[in-house]
Amino acid sequence: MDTAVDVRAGELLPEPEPHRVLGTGAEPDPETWPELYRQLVRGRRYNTQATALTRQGRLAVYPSSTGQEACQVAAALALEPRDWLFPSYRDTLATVVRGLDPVAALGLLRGDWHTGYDPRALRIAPLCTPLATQLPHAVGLAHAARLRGDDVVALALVGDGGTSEGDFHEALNFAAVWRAPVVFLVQNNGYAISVPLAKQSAAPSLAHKAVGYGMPGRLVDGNDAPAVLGVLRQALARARAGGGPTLIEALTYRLDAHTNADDAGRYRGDAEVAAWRDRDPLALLGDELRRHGLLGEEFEAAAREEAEALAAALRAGLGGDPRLDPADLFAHVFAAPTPQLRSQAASLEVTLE
Amino acid sequence: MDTAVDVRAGELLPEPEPHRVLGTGAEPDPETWPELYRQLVRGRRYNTQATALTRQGRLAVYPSSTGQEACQVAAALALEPRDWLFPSYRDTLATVVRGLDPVAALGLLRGDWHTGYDPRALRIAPLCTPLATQLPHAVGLAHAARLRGDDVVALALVGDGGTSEGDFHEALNFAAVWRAPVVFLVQNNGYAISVPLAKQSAAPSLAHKAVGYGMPGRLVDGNDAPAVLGVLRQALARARAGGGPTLIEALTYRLDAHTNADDAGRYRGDAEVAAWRDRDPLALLGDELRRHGLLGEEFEAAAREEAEALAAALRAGLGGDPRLDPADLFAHVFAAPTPQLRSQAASLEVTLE
Amino acid sequence: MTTTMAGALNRALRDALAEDPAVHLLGEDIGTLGGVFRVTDGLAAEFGDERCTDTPLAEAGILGTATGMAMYGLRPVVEMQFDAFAYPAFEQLVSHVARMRNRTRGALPLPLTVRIPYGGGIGGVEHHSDSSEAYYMATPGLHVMTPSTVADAYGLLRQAIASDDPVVFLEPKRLYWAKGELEPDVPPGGRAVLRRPGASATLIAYGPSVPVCLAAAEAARERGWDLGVVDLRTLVPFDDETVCAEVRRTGRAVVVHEAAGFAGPGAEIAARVTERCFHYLAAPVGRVTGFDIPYPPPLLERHHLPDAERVLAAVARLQWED
Amino acid sequence: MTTTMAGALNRALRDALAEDPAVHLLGEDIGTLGGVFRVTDGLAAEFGDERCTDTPLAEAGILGTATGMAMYGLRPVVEMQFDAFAYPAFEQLVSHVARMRNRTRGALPLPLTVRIPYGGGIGGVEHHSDSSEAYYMATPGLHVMTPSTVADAYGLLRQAIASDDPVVFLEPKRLYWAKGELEPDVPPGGRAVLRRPGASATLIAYGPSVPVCLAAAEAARERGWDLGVVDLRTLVPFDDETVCAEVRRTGRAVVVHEAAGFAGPGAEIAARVTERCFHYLAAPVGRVTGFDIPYPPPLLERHHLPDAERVLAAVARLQWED
Ligand SMILES: Cc1ncc(C[n+]2csc(CCOP(=O)(O)OP(=O)(O)O)c2C)c(N)n1
Ligand SMILES: Cc1ncc(C[n+]2csc(CCOP(=O)(O)OP(=O)(O)O)c2C)c(N)n1
Ligand SMILES: [Mg+2]
Ligand SMILES: [Mg+2]
Repeated sequence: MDTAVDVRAGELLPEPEPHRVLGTGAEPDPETWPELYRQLVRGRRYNTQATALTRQGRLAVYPSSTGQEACQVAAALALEPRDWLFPSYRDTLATVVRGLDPVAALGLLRGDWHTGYDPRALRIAPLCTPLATQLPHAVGLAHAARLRGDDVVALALVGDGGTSEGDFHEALNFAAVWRAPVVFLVQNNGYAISVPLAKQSAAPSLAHKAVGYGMPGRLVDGNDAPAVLGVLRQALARARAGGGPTLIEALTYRLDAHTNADDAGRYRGDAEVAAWRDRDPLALLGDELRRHGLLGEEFEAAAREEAEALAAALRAGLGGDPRLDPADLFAHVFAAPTPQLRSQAASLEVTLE
Repeated sequence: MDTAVDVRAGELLPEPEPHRVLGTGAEPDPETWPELYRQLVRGRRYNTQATALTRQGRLAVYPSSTGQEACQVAAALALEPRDWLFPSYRDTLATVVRGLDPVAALGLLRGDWHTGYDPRALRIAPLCTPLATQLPHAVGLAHAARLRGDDVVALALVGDGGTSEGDFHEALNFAAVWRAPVVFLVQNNGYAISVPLAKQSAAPSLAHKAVGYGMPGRLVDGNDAPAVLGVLRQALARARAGGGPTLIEALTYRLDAHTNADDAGRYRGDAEVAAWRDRDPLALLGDELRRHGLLGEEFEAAAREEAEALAAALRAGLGGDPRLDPADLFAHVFAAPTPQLRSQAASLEVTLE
Repeated sequence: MTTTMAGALNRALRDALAEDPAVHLLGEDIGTLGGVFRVTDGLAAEFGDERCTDTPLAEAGILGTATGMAMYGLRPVVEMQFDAFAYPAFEQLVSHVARMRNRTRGALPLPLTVRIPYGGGIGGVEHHSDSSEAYYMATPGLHVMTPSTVADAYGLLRQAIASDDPVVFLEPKRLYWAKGELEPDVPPGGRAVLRRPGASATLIAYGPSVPVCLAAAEAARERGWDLGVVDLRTLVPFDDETVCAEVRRTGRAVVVHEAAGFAGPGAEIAARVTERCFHYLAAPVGRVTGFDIPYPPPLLERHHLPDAERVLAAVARLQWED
Repeated sequence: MTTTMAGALNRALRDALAEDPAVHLLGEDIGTLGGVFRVTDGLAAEFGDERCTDTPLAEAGILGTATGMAMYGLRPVVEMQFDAFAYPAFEQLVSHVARMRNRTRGALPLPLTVRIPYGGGIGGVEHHSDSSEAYYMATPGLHVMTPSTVADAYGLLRQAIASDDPVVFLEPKRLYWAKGELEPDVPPGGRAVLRRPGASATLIAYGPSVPVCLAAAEAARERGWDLGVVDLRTLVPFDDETVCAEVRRTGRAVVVHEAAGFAGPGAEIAARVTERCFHYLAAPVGRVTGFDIPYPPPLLERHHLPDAERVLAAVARLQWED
């Protein structure tokens, strides 16, 4: 019957200003910063190449993460191989940075089978389209791992729009009650397709939702790659140590349209986009590295080259039409096809003969 | 691109201690306090009588609000007749205090038609069983009223368990984004059937969820009737003035089992219940009124008499078996029955002849 | 006036907004953007944000708040962005929208329209091509409409919005850009229409499968079959009269839809037609449907979707020997 | 061993927990309380909170986290407290549980059981008596089982939990306290069972309607009808063989269920039986079902639920003259 409120409340609130590293005079880390930069360059190229391939009809649709590469790269690099990543449809880049074959990562967006890879191989859940529905999966998986005694943390990605869904709420609540080793990274890129954040939420910040579940909320500059990496690593370490979940809001911006099929000019002005271009995550990190003399010409050239190789691999891999076997329509509905499915498969085979 | 966090955040957090009036030395209000007490006495009697009627088979089931009468009574009295009340299955008492016929209010729980009254007459939405699903209704109705320019506020009641549902989240978010004139009152009675709050939420308080939507969260002693009434009135006035929604958490306790069908001994001990009996909302207010000489014997006797009259009305009204017309099964599925329903109605008529 | 189905729907919404101040549109991206299919294009500009509202991204919240608005006397028209994204709102639909009138014995009617783009054939990725009509048909208390022509797109949507009952209004995605004549007067909902008379057998379809059946009927002429095509237009209530009159005349019928066959709409249609026309039938009512599989990847969808070829194969199985 | 259906289910869960450490139960009030129907009674005490977990009150969260647990290799068994309270989890069920294996081409199987008490006849208030099986049948990727006997309650639930596919396991509420013999070996899921042979006509039922049909068959003897009763046991996959063998023998059939008739389970059953047995049928397959209405108030439910009387009236309509 003690009705006084838990004193931890204050500690769970986000800092008043988003966490930043770049431009704060912080000492650069020669281990991680150049690597982050190299991946950002690759990531940007991946985005531009994939977008270009939609124009050539080699990809059906591509939700670009241009402008959000710092979040994508940091998310992938913060994880251990034994951890699990739960991406949304916009997070192909994070899966590629984690090591997924760049062509396989695009299967879904190419019109091929929904998940072009074995999720268990690199511990990457299927790219998830129904918003926020992947969040309870991440919680359940993390909880299961903990029950098994495995040292596994799950990192789940979601957009600002996705935080409005009931599944977001239920997932965070389960995570907190179960103290599951899971970290939620909201990439707040300002829009859900055309809908700006102001129509999505009236909260001081999305990170302020955390205290309502009893977990810490962190706010970070999502275009500051070392900052995102740092905050993620802290949260993952906390989860690993049994400290439970964290909600992180990364403030970033989607420089491209929602997908190649979207016309962003309908809902936002050039000035807004230009202002965010000035805070390009590549430039922010590149400039700082250069200022510290940590970005040799050789390194930059190698990064560019690698990026071009990635783009070339994409072009090559997506050059032909994938060949899908219609018989596969029936192969994986169940562990073993039912009599009904067997007869439907047979009927299709007849038609195709 | 201003990324600094809204400074209002602090104002949206609940007070560290639940708001209390009784026992704080506050001056009693001779207008409201005796009326609150009178209603508490009626309310308690309503609860005990309804529960007794389940034992006699006159009611199929009754989720009692014994112990929560302060919340029930305050909720009803805080509203203007033009406002709307959105009750859950446990809130029959609130509907009765608002003026609903006490027998009609129990239709659902008697096995009769789901809503035994016209919701528009007293502006009381149907008693809602699927948890938290009434909350978006309250938001939508309040929003509609505001769009129409009507001075109407909606008050929605929900339990601590109900706050875990996705609909709770979505409703509060819509309310805040739309600045809808709606107030959410969580009656935190410590349990969702058998599940204690600690398994439901890890938050410092449920009122801490408010900041995550950008609305104020208030914490109140739910057994302190003047305190609940005061906090509700403030929140309703704020909503009426265009200030938007408020989330209020009232800390209270369900002294009875979940329903008459539940065996509370399976999940909680007598000591816990006894401790809460010591904070009985009737006793708390009654004692204080007596201390101030505001509860004359005559008044007490009249209150008891009224309560007995209510109980007698219940017994009388629920004495017989309600007579339902099977033809009504088909009458209100649509505005006009479809040909299919007409023929099904006809077939049933034949069977019954 | 010639327009697309999307254009006709847009026009229906505009006219409804203009005529009745109680009409309010709610949905994701329906305001500034005009909807991902542009069905609400220009409406926020013309009628303001409060009549055509970009909501937060939460389907249960959209349908739940719309329910509250309808309880207050408004006539909300909700857009679900895609078929599969209506599922989060399922509880609100089944437990409240479909039951509010009944639960309150008529005191709280629920005049609410839920627009859902549905079906495949547009190369959509996972969760963007479901045919979910069986769920709505199996939920007592809902009307279910689905147009196959531009005229019905306008006419039925106007009727849906004017209805005092909740209507699930299913818009066949792949017909959004199909052109046709907009005529304000169409037969009332609940009535099927014979799109093409035919003496040999009757094809029964709705929404996206009507053009497939018309094409099949055209192709059938070469094989000597004169196939009629009934467009149901409304799945609930079902027009037994029109459908059975045709089937009794031809004695043979095939139901065609994209949804999975097992427990799909065709099951009910075949069952009720059989119940009513048993002694007229030369063969069991055929069903040509999507397979009993989750919607396939776009590159395989053509195998899954009924086409004229599969319709004709089913017609051929209608026991012509006897 | 004689026990109740609730007891048999409890035993099945206990044995599964004991045999396979991957089995975990999740649900509302399933721990300390043992479930509102006591199906999980004693399991938290015996296996601990982590094997039998009282979750927060959020059905999508329950099914969604269970999905994640299954992705990690566990075998979650979820309890939805009542039929209508499974609707909030509908998106997780349809868009994920049913599709995970298919979406990943077999890489991520989803061995998960969703237990749902369903159906009426217990005097439950609104939302506590839905027969929602049509929704699950219409969702490719799910197995759907429902026992009508104590032995099947045990046997089928064990099979469901052992299955590498997701199973919606529907428990007929009003049979929870029905008694019977617990036998560990029952026919496999996917197989229907002839509960009573009969020469005149075949009653096809499942779950709560099986006892109704057995009673009807008993009563029919007086009227000179020898009715067989097939218990489907599994709605997906459907046992065409057993059902059609019977119907071909008798030439007459009636499907019985509590769910609404329109687009209900009986539609599929009638349609597929007709497709396969057309020339054996003396009359169209009859359907005795709940009306096409939201579930009625308890005091009227007896009119809504099929009883022996209505079953026999349907049998009488099976055109015995010719
Ligand atoms: C449940 C659900 N509703 C609607 C959609 C359609 N949709 C796809 S992306 C999107 C916007 C998502 O915005 P946000 O969460 O901010 O992520 P972002 O696209 O900005 O990365 C919408 C509405 C969906 N995928 N799932
Ligand atoms: C969506 C949904 N899930 C489950 C239930 C079953 N149920 C009825 S009451 C209840 C507990 C509710 O607890 P709480 O919200 O704290 O309200 P209280 O009963 O304490 O007033 C549950 C689980 C329901 N009614 N609705
Ligand atoms: Mg976004
Ligand atoms: Mg409670």
